[in-house]
Amino acid sequence: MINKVVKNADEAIHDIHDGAVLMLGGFGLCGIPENLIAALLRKGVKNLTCISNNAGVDDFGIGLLLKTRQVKKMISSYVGENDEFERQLLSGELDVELIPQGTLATRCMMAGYGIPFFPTPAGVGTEVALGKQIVHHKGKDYLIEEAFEADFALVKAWKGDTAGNLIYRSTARNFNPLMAMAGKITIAEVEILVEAGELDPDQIHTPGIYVHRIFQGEKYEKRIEQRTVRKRL
Amino acid sequence: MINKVVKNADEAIHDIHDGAVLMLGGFGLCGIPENLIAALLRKGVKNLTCISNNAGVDDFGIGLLLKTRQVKKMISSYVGENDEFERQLLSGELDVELIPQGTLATRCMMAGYGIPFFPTPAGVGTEVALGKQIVHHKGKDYLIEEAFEADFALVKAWKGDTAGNLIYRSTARNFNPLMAMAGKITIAEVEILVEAGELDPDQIHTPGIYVHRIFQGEKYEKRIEQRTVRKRL
Amino acid sequence: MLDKNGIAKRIAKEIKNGYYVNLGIGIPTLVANYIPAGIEVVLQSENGLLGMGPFPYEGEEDPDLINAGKQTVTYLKGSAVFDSAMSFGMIRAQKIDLTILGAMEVSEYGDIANWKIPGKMVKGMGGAMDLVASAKNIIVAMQQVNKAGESKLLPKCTLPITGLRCVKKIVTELGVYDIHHEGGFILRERAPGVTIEQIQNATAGTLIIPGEVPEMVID
Amino acid sequence: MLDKNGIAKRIAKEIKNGYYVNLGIGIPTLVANYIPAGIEVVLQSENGLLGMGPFPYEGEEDPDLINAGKQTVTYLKGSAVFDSAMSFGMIRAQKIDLTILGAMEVSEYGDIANWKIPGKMVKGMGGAMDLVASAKNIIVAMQQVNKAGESKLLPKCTLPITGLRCVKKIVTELGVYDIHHEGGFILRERAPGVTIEQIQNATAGTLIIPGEVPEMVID
Repeated sequence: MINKVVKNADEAIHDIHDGAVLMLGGFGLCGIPENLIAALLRKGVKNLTCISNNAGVDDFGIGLLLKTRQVKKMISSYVGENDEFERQLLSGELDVELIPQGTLATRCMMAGYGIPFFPTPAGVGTEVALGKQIVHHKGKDYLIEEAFEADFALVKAWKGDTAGNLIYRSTARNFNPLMAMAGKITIAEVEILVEAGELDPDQIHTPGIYVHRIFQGEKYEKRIEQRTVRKRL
Repeated sequence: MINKVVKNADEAIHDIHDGAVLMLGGFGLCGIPENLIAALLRKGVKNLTCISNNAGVDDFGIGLLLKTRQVKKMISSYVGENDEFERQLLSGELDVELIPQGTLATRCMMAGYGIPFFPTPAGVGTEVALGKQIVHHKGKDYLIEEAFEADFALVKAWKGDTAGNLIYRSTARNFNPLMAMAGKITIAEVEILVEAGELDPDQIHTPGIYVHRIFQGEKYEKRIEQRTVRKRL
Repeated sequence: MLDKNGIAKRIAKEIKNGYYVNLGIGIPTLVANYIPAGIEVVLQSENGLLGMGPFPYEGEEDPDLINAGKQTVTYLKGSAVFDSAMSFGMIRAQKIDLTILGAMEVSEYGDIANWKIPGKMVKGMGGAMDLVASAKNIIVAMQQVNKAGESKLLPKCTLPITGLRCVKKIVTELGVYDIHHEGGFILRERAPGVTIEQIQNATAGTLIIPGEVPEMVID
Repeated sequence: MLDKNGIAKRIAKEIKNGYYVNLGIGIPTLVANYIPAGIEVVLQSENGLLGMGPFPYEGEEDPDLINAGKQTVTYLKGSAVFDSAMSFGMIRAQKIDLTILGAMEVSEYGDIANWKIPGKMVKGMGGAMDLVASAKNIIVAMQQVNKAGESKLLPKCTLPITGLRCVKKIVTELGVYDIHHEGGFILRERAPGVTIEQIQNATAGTLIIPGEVPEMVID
């Protein structure tokens, strides 16, 4: 089987250049590529366009890259919980494109499926529709949305094998498998890296063909954004 | 959790009516809903439209329904290996629509994803393109294909739970999860039916929301179409 | 007049056995607490979870298991996980029986505005536009009057729209309303102790009163 | 002149380390037997399998594990299974590096006909139209001359088309050809013992001979 393993996050992102368009998996702080974000910080690449459902918080996730002003543009569905983000947005330092969450997810998926555009009812009659083609089909209006094109997809999985096959855990799956399919180059960090053959072929969420580089991440913090609990009776 | 269990195949198909449009999972004879096909034979419903990648063989799979002339129209990508099929086609008793396999799969998926049409390059410049809209996008031509609409989807999974969650085994997966998403009413037969809670939420291929009825099938034959082996050295 | 929990309680009565339900943030979340016994319901969270369970016991939080509000939650028996494209796929394909959302404004045609206030920091629409564009059955849970004392049931939305002609029913502190397909809020029930006059004063859009309007029963 | 295995052997030399490859039915299937040592390749089968292994040992056939030719096969270490939509998704998105197909006819523009003969029972295109419409690198493995002695390398296909301008390279019993983007079969190699004249006689479309044409080396 083809071996996709690289040594670490720094080697994995060696060719990410200033101005690159990146996809970053995760929903809130759940399932984000922590090690790859740290490596981007170390490398200091600038003018990044980040396609990611959220923008992290001030001191974690993509928020870290905002602090160092490495991000030129965010393409997201929801960007709350981030003061530095708000400051840069209001001052005009940061460009933000807000798109509906389902449209964001589907634009990733369609890239992976080689379908260049698709209709969705989300956003019809709203400012999201401005400048977009509207198609009437069987009594309903749809916006035509395009598949994303991204230079690199940075994803986080739970388990992966040396052939690049990935398995996600619980709702840390979210956008990760969609972005994994969509990147021109897809880089996966995993909590547990195993030899090819150790994963059940039926349980693989992302087949290795989509993954160009894989490595085992370190020191996962996996921060919780809203810790909600109930009391034991 | 909502309980989707019905007693058996006959109960599961009680409301399938003459003239219904059905999707039937499977690739060749692999992963076909054997028990549901047998129940359709017993019920004797006629004038069925069957969306299925293949048409079975003379004495198994959809071939059984062809023999009893219950099928009015087949929508498939490949219909070899079936003499009765050929006879009915040539005599004009059976209507056949041949469509590319990837288009067939994607038309099912899109129905499940609520996307009413999509572009694909498959079939451009061929007779498949006749009467279809052609769109030029970024230097390439695409046919516009529509999501399927099916009254019932009949699928076969390996394991299922009472909530309708399904797990497929190996390449018996094929069209089954796509059709499961696409049916107005989806009926699943499984080899092993377990209580809700016994399947790992991360390993479920078809979430129960797509499945309206589920039952444990009996006496699976799982016939092999091309038995190819190698000799032990 | 109802408090938030009263609104949630009243909405819970709309939930039928076997429903798949998506609950928005705010009052809608409270609805989960009032689902009647004997009613089997599956909650969908659009980040990729069917069968959302209650918050975990202290010390059992799993950072990988959250809901669309980014809160730690738990599985139930029969839960399933999937990616965000499948999640919005099932929303778009109308597999969700009932969607309960908050709103800033609703128009008498069922238009909804709930994502953006001009001049304020815009955080994004999240999944709201997808939900309202596709859901076959949307109930809005909201306060009928804003802090400035102005009605949020309007002839036409003044805030940026989230979706057109999508709301079917509204439950507020004052009453229950259906949307008339030619425009208008049809008053179906009054909250306990609330008069038609109070409701009229709190409704800027067309109010349609179909004869006798019963007082709601929520317990 | 090459036999079927010779054609397969020659095509195997086009496979590079790290390739994902889809092999059609017929001669293409034989290519798997000649992949050079040290070259890591993953075979995709469009019914939903990456990492297709050899046929099972007798008695170990699994009816749930088949390839696109409906033959029983096996897993390798690192195999993955997926549904048919993802399978054709990865084909459409050009994740497959090389596609090897049989053909009934190829035109000098790279059009291919391989699914239907008028007057004969039509069995269907299966995945062929998806493959040829999307693959970035298609090699056709075929006999250059049909049973009636007529060339299958034509100015224009006479049979119903499977896809337009998609074939990049052709390997036959007589030679190796690239398609010229303005039309024409560029002769790259002659099969052992075959003359240019023989090739010219077996090519109905424009044959382009770029100076000296080497004899192929296949072992």
